Amino acid sequence: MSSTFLLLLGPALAFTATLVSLLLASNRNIQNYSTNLLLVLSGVATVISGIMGLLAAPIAITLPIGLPGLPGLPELPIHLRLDALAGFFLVVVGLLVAFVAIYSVGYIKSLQVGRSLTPLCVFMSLFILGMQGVVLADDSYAFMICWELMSVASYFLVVYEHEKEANHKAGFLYLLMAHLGGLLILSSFSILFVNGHSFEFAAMRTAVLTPFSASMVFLLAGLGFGMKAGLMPLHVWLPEAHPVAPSNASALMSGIMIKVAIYGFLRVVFDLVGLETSAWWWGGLVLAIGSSSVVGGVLFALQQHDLKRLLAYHSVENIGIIAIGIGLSMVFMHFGHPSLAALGLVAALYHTLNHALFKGLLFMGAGAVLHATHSSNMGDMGGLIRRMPITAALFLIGCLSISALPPFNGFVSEWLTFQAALMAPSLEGTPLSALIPFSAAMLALAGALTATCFIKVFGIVFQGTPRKPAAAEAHEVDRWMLMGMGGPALLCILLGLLPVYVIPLIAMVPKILIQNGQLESLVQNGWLWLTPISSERASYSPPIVMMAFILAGIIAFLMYRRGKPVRRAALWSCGHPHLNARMQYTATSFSQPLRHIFSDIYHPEEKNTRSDHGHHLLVKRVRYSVHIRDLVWDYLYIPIWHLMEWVVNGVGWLHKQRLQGYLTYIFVTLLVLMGFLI
Amino acid sequence: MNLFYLLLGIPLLSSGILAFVGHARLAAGLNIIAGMLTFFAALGLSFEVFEKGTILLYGQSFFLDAFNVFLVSLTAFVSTTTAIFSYSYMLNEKEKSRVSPKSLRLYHAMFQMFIFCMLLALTTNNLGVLWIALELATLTTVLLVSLYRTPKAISAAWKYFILCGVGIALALLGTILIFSTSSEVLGHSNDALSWTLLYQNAERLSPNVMSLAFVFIMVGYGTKVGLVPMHTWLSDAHAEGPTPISAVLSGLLLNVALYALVRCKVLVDIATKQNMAGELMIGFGLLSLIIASLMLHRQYDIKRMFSFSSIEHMGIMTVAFGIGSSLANFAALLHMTVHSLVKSGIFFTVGHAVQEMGTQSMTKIRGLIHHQPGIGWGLILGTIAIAGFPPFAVFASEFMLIAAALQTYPWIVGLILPSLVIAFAGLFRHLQPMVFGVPPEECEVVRVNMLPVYIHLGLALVLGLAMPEFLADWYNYAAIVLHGGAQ
Amino acid sequence: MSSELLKQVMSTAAALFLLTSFAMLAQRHMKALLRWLAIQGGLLAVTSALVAFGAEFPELYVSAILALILKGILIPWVLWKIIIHLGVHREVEPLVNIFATLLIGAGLVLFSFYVSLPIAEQSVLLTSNIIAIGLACVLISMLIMITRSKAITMVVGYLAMENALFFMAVSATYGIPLVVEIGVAFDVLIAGLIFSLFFFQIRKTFDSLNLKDMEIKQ
Amino acid sequence: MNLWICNILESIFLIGLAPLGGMALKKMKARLQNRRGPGFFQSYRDIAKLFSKEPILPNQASWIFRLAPYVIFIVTALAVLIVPVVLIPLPLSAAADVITLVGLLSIARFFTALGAMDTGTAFGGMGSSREMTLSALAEPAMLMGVFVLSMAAQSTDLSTMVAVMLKGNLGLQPSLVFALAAMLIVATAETGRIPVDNPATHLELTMVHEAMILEYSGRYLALIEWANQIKLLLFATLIINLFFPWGIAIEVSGASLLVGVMAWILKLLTLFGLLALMETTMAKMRIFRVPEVLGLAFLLAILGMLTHYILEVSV
Repeated sequence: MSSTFLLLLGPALAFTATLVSLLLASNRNIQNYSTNLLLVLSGVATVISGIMGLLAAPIAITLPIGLPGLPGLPELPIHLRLDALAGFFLVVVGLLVAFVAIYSVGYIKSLQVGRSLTPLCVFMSLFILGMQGVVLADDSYAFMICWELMSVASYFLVVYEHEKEANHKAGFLYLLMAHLGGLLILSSFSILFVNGHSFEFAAMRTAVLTPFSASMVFLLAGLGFGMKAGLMPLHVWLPEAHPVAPSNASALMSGIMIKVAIYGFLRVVFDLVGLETSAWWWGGLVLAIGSSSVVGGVLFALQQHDLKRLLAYHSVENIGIIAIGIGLSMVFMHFGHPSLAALGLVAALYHTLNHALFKGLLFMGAGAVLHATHSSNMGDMGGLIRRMPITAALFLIGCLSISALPPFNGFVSEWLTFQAALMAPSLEGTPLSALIPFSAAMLALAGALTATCFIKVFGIVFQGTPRKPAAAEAHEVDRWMLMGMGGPALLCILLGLLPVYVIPLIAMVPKILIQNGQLESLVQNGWLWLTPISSERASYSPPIVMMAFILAGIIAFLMYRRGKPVRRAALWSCGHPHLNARMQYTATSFSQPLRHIFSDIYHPEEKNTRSDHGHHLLVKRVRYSVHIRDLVWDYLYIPIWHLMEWVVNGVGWLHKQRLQGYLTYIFVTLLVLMGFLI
Repeated sequence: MNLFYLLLGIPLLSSGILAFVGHARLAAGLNIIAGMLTFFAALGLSFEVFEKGTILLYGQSFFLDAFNVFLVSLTAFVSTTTAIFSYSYMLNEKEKSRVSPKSLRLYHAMFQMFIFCMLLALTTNNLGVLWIALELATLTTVLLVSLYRTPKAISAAWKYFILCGVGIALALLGTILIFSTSSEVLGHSNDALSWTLLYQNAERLSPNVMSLAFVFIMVGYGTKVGLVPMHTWLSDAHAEGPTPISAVLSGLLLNVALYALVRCKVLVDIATKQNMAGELMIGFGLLSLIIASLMLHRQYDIKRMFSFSSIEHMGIMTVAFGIGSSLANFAALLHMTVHSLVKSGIFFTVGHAVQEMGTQSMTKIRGLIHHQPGIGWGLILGTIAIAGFPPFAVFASEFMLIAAALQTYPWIVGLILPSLVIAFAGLFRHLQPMVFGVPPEECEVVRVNMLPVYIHLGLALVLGLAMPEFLADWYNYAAIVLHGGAQ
Repeated sequence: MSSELLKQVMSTAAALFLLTSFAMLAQRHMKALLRWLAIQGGLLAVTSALVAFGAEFPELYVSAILALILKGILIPWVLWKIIIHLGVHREVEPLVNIFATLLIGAGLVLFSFYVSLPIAEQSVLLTSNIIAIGLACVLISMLIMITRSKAITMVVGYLAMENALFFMAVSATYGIPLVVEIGVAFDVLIAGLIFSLFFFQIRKTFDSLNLKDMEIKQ
Repeated sequence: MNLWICNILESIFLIGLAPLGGMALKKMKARLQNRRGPGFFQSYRDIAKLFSKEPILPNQASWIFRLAPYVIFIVTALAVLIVPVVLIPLPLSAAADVITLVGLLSIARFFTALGAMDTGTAFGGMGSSREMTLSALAEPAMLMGVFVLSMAAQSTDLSTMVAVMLKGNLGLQPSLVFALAAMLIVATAETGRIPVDNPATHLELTMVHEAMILEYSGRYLALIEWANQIKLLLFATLIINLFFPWGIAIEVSGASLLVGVMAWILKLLTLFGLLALMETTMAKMRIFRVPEVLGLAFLLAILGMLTHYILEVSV
């Protein structure tokens, strides 16, 4: 009873938050505090129930709502179930929800007064409710309802500031792709339904699928969930929607919503279909898509000058890393290496958790910066480290984590992924074994490019001198926002240092998804060592690395104390009298070498304009601007759009006839139908 | 059987009375009361059917079974809420002097007359009377569509009149053909057109004649349903008439026409012992779905756009009825209900939005959420509901439809899914700028009554999230009745 | 009347009916068109009466009278008055060449014949292959509507279609039940009234009865 | 326990020797160019002098600027701890494998670049932009090169890898040739040697690493310079011990350690000789030619991996 209660507590609190924010709309402050504090509680409850799901036996409950008595089918109340997979994702969701809700208290306070908060609060709560519901759902109807609730609610968050045209364009694209994805997922469920004769997951699990329908389910689910997750050719909504949403919403969307899509994929492909029926190319496809996302995401991220857009592209990259882990797991499973498959899955899940934390942190940081400078263009920032020292420090932790630098958490999960990839020789000459090193190479390339990208971000945004007056007058954000960012930052460090405590929990997931997927070796050598296969093979001990760090740090500190005091002086300017902020490197100039190197991918549209004082040598002003278009747009989406417009025009012409023309349609239809009878 | 008297009597009587009531508020009020009384009668009847099963009245003249009594209550309900909406709407129109008192009298009288026709069409047991009632409904709505007497309205009404006239004449031909074979079985009398008797003796009807008859009925009633390519009247009629009429046309008349089609389809399927009629319906349904989805992209007029959305949804229902398994029938019935509720709700909002902005052109409507949040939110929530997002029940029915289609005709899913996405894109690309953004200068605040909208959307929500048990049983029962052909 | 004789009479009536349809299809003049419509209505009435007499269906006398009054006299007369009043009694402008139209009409007859073959083989009704003629007449009436550009010709086509329907009902099944028949006739009457109303409205708002002028631009 | 002490001593040995190593290279180069070159202990003198000087900070500099040199030095020193120099097995190389090594080096680079960005000068931005661009290509190439070895040795643990290589059953494998070529190119880039970068110049158009540390002075500069010299030695050690592990000590005994040290010095000098020769005969490349070379290294490493699969695993 109490476990049921706990399971429902998180969603119930989120639902209460929805109602409360509707009812208390009259007072902004009360509305803000009550909604967000309820959401914090909801997040905490979700984490607790998630941990319970990881540790305890699965719990299933049914709610007395839903579709009763469909013809020839069992009743369809809403089924919920908490198992290890759901539990893990509940922890991810709950953690970030709690932190973001704390952050939101401060963030919402700082929003402009003229705008109603109700849509923001209501849809935020519904969004969270939807995500919790997706993870808990145990029948396809409940799953789809929660899934679409999540999509629609987040759509309203994207268009919250709806006066700007960019916002509703992004919202449109987002909802369109969400709808398409939802329908694809729905059809994959429908195939399972036809074979399992019930909408319940329990029946779908036992359904026997033909190889063809199993592959169809895999493809449809992969496309549908991939669209939400933002895998490479399907990612286009992500860099549009995330920048325009309020920052707390984009933290949740990028931090956990795309992870919920990963959950859905795991649930359908690993759990419902089962990897036993998988075809050999499934894993390969996931690997290939993952690799393209990893590299594509980071390459396009590098060329962005909008901070949140850049972060959005990095989500594409990180989802790619997760996909590589999952793909490895699928490949290993198909070729009969369950424990390696478990390793790949653990790597993917660990990265899921890590990415949720550091991407949430970075988006919250971006929100703080945005709030301070009123711009998300990095070209308007600079020198914020002096005005916002704590935000800068927390943001730096996020940057280090996402760049996969030891001893932070991003490194651990990438390390595990590399370890799984390096086990490719055990596949022995299968067609995919050559693909895996290639994925590893892409992963390595992306890791280095990510570091480059975040040097750029941190350097341009926080360092140097302010480029705009707003940046010069920026001020530190309030305590709520700092607390909201502090939590994930702390966890980034802890998860980087103590993976050995976390991984046994995560390893509960492969235990239920992968038969014989045992991972004892991973942590068998005590709390200090992470050994994926065996200690001879590879090991990593973040605490020792950290201890060495600290030791060396102490020595350095002593040196520092003994050293001479420093003197401050003006920057040496090569004799130029007026150094100013505009002489700094900008985001565009920083990424110029890479733009040059990868110009075949970027197709940069460069524009140089110069004006002079009557003679071409007397230059008055030189302007350089560059625009990078997403390749996928040009080669995939725009042709599709053109094709559709063409068809639409044709159909439109059919509707521009005279009355006699319309009568002719009826007449001809009649004749044709009668002709069929002959 | 007093309730049945009331059901048909109230609309007929009030139509007569309202023709003479010149006082605008009084007439609108009476209209609402008449609607409510009819609705209560319908409710009473449906409980009776629920308890006792199919009821036959006056010999074989009228009958009520699960299928039609459900449509009767739906019709009565939506007509009541439409009457409520039309109260504020028509008063606004009158203030702007878009309608004369004389037209207003005509409007109220014809409104009730139209309700009467639909109830008659639904309850009659005679295929001939069904035809008469549908034709009469067309004629009354022709008058309503041309109510504003603008050139566009006249032109639209004329188009509606001719196309539906021809269409429904073809349906009469089909009916005659059915009669020609059934009179050999059931004798040359009214019985030979009585649906219950036909249904019992369907196996003895000539399959060849029934096939030919169904071709005519398909084209004929299909015109009225608004199936492509016979749909061309629909958008004009919706766009140019008063909005309450657009709401009932979309929400009710199309249903009734589809009802007629489905009744005949069941007969034909039994007679021909194959699913020829069903497959024909699937074909037309898919065509409507695809073409209407594409057409949604090319709209400039807000009411015209939503009328194409109606065509799209009638296509979905036609496909579902065409598939004909009990799950598909369940889906179709649910879709019919929710589409009526949501679409009429959308038309209510659209009506107010048009009054607020003073134009039907979508390029000029901007910033509804800013200006009158109730209208803006109503419109966007309604569109989200009609586009098939859960937890609104349109999703539930599409969900079941896709499952049912995969069971029997998997390939059509490949056509349904893209069309749904295209349709959604079409709706939303126009909707978003209207709802969001900054309102134009010249818009004015109008008196609105959003209650019917929220009732409709609320019902759609309840149906999707927690469908009451008795309603599900009811659909189930109706789905089995329709599935009779295969039993 | 013996069934053989009745069959012959009916066949003759059907042939005549088809002839009237073709005559209307070939007409250029509005007045002549209306005359043919009236003749067709009269023919319908006569056929009904013959069937009533021959097959001993007294009900059909009622429909014969209805047809005579409504279709033979009333509606053509009203339309006549209207065209005189509106001054549109001149030439009808066909959208398609008349000869081509006639050719299509002939094709339609052939088509209807093939369509109704399986029915004629199976049905026990003695008048069954008249269905082909009836079908052809319905299709030809639709052709009239499609190929003429004026509102009134459209109405004439529509009425011709109703006539063909009634003819089919009478000839193929000895008429439909009386209730239905009266209802249909009532509807047609109202339709006729609305038509007339419309002509004045259209005239008032568009200054022409030419359908070209009243297209709605999508 | 002995191993632990040896591990630490070995690292201190290498760290202490780093300035000398750098100077040895300089000296060789000078001799090849018919110059005498500075004295062997010039580097120690430089570092000592820098430590004793008063550091001057630009006004704009934030705490990152001051933190960076320490981080760079510490991280590089840590990297030394896990690389076998004269002895295997190293206990600490279990704490951090070769992937971590790459990670540690990239921390150093990360902070160098952040320090450069801190003052907001054009030089700093240029330096870090170039450095990060080059390393973005060099790092994956290095990782892939190491992976070829890891796959062959079935381990990412440096000690184990060296041990496996030492057993010699992997002596002549085609994949290793590719890996070695890749690693050599990467090492030149990572340590900022000609033809990628010229450590001896302050010409603004060509400098990469120097541009990043222009604003540093005093002990900060000393730490960075020292770390750089360590890095050079580290890379050299890594290459010679991974590809040519002959003579490395496999037990803690005086004799074998001595042989280990001698072998190491010998191999190191050979490598430095080659490097000096190369630096003398080649000119620095245009900055945009470098990525092509690094891309080549990356491709070589991938090819190495594929050859490993095609020729070695499937047999």
